Amino acid sequence: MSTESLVNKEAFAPEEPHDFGERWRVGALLLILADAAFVAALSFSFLYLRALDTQGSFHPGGTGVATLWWPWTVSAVMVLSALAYWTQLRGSFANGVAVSVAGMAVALVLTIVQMYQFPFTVSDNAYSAAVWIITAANVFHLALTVFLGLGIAIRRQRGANRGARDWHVRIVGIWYTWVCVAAFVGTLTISVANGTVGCPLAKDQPDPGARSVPSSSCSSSAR
Amino acid sequence: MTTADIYKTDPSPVAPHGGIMRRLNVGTGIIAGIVLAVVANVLAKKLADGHTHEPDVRAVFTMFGWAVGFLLGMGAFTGPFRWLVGRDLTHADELFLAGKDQGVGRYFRFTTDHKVVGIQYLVLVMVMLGAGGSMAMLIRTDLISPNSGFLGPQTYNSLVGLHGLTMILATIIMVTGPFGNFVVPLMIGARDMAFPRLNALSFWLLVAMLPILYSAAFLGGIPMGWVGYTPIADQGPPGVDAYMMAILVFAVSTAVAGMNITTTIVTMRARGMTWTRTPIFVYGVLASVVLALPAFPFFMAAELLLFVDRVMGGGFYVPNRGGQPWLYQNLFWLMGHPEVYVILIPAVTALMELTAVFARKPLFSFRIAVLSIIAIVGLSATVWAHHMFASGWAPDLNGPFMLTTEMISIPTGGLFLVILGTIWRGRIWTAFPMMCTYAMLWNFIIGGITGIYLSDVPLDYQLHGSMFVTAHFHYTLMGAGLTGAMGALGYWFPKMTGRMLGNTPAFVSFWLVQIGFNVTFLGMFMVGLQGQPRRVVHYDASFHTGNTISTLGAYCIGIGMLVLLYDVISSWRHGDLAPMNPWGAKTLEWTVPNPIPLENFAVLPVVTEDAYGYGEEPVPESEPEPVPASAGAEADVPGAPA
Amino acid sequence: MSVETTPADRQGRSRSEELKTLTILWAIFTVLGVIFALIVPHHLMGPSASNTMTEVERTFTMFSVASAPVAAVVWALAVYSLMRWRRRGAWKEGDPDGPPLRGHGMTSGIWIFLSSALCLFLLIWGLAALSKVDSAAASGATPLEIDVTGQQWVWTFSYPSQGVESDQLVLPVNRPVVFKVTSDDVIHSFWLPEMGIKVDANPGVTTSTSTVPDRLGLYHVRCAELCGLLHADMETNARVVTSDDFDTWIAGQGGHA
Amino acid sequence: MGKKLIGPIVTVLLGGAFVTVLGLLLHQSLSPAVAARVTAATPPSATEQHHVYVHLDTYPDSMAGEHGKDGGAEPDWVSYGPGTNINVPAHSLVTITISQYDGGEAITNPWFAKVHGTVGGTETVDGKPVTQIDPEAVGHTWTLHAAPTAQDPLFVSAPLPAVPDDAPIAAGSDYPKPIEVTFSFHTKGPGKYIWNCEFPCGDGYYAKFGGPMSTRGYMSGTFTVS
Repeated sequence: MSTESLVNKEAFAPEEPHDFGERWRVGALLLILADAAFVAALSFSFLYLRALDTQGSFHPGGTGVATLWWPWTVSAVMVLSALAYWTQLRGSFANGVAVSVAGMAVALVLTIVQMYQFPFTVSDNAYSAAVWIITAANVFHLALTVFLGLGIAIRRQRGANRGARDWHVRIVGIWYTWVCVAAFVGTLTISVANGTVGCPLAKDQPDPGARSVPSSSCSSSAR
Repeated sequence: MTTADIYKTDPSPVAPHGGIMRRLNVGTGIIAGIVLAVVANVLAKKLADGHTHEPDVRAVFTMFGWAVGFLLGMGAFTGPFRWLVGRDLTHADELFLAGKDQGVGRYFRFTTDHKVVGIQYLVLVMVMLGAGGSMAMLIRTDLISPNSGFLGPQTYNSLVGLHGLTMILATIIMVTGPFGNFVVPLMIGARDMAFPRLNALSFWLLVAMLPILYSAAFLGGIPMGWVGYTPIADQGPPGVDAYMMAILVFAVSTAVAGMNITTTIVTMRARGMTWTRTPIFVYGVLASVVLALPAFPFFMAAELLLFVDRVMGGGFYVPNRGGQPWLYQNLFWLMGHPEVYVILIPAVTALMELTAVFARKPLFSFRIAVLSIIAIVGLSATVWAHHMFASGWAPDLNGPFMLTTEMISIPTGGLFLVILGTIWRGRIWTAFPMMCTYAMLWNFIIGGITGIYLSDVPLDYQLHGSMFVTAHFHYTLMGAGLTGAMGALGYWFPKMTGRMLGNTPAFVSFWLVQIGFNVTFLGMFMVGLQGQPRRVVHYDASFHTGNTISTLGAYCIGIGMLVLLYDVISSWRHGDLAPMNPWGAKTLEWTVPNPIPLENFAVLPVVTEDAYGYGEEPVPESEPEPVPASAGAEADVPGAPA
Repeated sequence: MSVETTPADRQGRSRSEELKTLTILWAIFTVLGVIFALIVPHHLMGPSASNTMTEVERTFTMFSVASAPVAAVVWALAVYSLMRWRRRGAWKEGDPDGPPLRGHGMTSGIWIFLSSALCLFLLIWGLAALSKVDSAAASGATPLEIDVTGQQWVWTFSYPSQGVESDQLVLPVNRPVVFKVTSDDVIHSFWLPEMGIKVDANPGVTTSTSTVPDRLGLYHVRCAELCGLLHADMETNARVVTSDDFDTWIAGQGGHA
Repeated sequence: MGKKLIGPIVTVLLGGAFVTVLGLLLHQSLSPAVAARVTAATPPSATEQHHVYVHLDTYPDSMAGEHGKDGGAEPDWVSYGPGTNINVPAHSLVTITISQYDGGEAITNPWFAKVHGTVGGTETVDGKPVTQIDPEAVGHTWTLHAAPTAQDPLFVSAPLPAVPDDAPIAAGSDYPKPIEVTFSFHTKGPGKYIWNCEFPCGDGYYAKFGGPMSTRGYMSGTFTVS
């Protein structure tokens, strides 16, 4: 079944770049849907384990909790980078793409440093493992984002994104927005879990990042 | 698109013969995979020397190295790399990737042509079914007598898990892989899939997965069945790492394939192919992949958490560290029940498609068919906890989940209505594919009804974890799903290979398989009701009769499948040459010549009516296009009086 | 176009004949199904040893009886269509097509209505059976509490009020019994096949199930969740004895009644 | 006709051969059984024909077991020796002596620190009869279960005390002086049984039932009454 000489030269009817970009947009959104399910699964796991607190061991104390200002800072840097990217698309910020790539790279480095700074190891308990995996997911997202952003920057430099291929830029922009949302969801999950992580912990582990715990959430955790 | 038409607007002056990518194939892939695996293994030994989890770290690193190296060696990352540096693939590159003028060699490369990928998937599925079937034969041989001692408990438990996983993975891809890739773009009048390179990637990821999966057999096996329940998975040997990595790779492949097929169907249907004119099989494939797209990440997350547990000592599933095995079960079944319909819907819709052709009648109540599929897709996301009735998790939710589970029988009944209505008063041609429809009607009604028993909570308390469940899901996944795939194979074989599937061996195989199947699993229902648990290497002597019946039936299936295998191979090699449209069907895939040219259609078709106009006056041409307008309503369509 | 070359009146007659034959086929299949449903499941599941199992067997039989006509409809239609409209020989170009029947509102409506009604019936039946099973042990005498521990690959049963531990399960007849089930390691599933109860033994959590054994005899405890190497051997005996024999056994084990 | 049949038949035969080869590769090859030493010429009782003796050892590693030179694939795994498959005659009195060389700690289920199913409900530890041992210092157990087939039920469980961690290494050996545990029980009719250790002593990350506990030939075996 060789395809030799079967190719009909007339078959290569030109395709509208617009249709092509539209197709890529649908594909990107679908991949983001799958990724969203993944992020939701991680978030659900964290909160579910938190709610069950099996054998009182979700976070029995003895190790610290993650400081919250760190992931929120990372999220903020990511949002600013995404804004820079989008403003360049609107035409009002000449070096927006470059700035956004730099910003995402900074966020990536910050997140990795954050993982080294955790006052616990991944194997301490379910809480530590859950914080670790959510942060690791963010690292993965950021690494992909830096790759995509770098690609767009290089391609702009080489002029490969002009004209018919400008949809690359827009689709990477969608991804930028999504990673910000994902980072926000992850950070929010950690915050919620931290805020209710249990009274003994809040007492013996005063942490600048941990919010004060309302008494109602103390009584609800079955200790 | 294979064609880089778009690049005509922006030609890139790269030498047409340039690039290492033209030298890559499976061979380089395997070499690079092995090299990277070895490197990763050494690295892991350095990293985790003496650590508690050293064997797991090494196993995982090695497998990861293999997968990345294999894909690298195949050239899977050429496209993204060239994109990164701003040197997009040229038109010539794209044509090379599509396998232009490459003969048989293109089946062993990172070829993007959807027809090549479809054939690759078909072969892969047959290999996997063969592997899983061989394991089934061994399992049944062990169970031929109460304490046969043929396989030890360790081997047996591993085989049960690997058989289950192999078969589940094979059945997930058995319709959407071969036929979804080969047939769907033709059926909707497209030149290729939306993302041809991702198409190739989804296939080669599976090839990278298989050695990982079967390495489990050499790494101590898997002790926990295909569901991989924790915490026994936390306890298992490094074989569990293989299970875990295989699923991670598979989940990526599914996400990529699902996104690709969905985009293709949503954005690339031929002009005039509105949603009401889209063939039902396209709906089936779409429903399957749309369902898989958000479902499989849950499985992936479940395995990733297991990864943290096993490789880094996390505590997600370990109770005394605040973990909880129910978390795994929830994540798993959030994927696990939709997955049943991921398998079933495309198979059943393939049968609907061919039933209309072989009964020479329009599909009965197209609207109910579509609504049923949508309802099943919607409901299937809400029923997962019926697998956990007996787990003790949230007994208060048993009632609601019983409700949603039983509700799903209403749209399933709708699927039966559509097929029966199509058969009614048809001119039924009982060729091999049509016989599969009949077999499905018989098997699926048994599978469906026993499913209702299991949705009933008190009955489920008794039947859960017994052979009854095993028999039930084999009736749905094999009796309906695999039978549907076999029908689809018989139906589309002439288009995919250009040759007719031999008739007599197909008939012999059909009867052997179907009779063997019913004998096997009725025997299993029997011992299930008597109280035999699943996945036991030996059993109480009171279950002897039923098990012996099952084993004999299983041998019958095995022989039948081998006859079909012979038929496929021999017909493929020297069967009768197939005419362009041997069944007189009206869908678009039958309007292209055999063998199908690289870009499928010389001129893209424009659709003016749906593909089920059997016995109807053709709609008068309203389209002023110079194109032969039709959904295959060519002059060769029978029963259309001029 | 018309492939039915028959005149309208003949068609009307043939339609009623069709319906008649179909109904007969359906009736035959239904009767066969009901006979099967009434005899076979009960025979296979064996005599019940508890009120739960009685309920399970009744539900199973009921569902089988209720689904017999449904399966019969499908099979009758399939068989009839095959007998009546099967094409002899292969299809050739130019053969007439079947009638262009694209749907029939009434048929579809009835089909959907009936299947919904049946589904509702099964749901109500199931909920009723569930509440019956759940409340089984709540009535009657003070329930006997037994702590069940699964571990790889044995069961141990502890009678906390009696101060007895054993590898065998001994139950007094006609007294409600509550099992508190847990596991020392991986997930097991505590199954008393003859009594129709099953609940997973989860590490770190206690689940419970209850029943009232109502028949003397020797029964089985099996593990219904793959739990590793010797899963198949993880079973032991359950004896249902008279109240006096139970007290004797407790005393023999060094416990107190 | 003949020609048409050859292809399918050859395919079926090849497929069957493939599965057979696979089956033979996976077929459990039981290591040689530990034969019971039959001593008493005079039957121990009217119903029993033999009194048989079996001697087993438990080692903290696989060096001395049936796993071959240097402990086989997993030299660090704890194991029973000299073999794990035991053959005894039916309707006999079986006396098992276990030399226990391994240490241990608290058992998860204290019920298995007691002796079950032996003659008199006791075992002797270095000559002293006991009905249970300290659940905080269990080395292993030898626990026999009935397989789920129609054969006479047989349940025997004997705990083996842990050798203290600070015990001195015996002269001329790699191990400390073993603790000798002896117990007897009666076999009934012929049957195939399995036995294993119920003290979580395996490697493995979770619940310590992985590794040697979950692999044939280390901490579990078969017990055939014939």
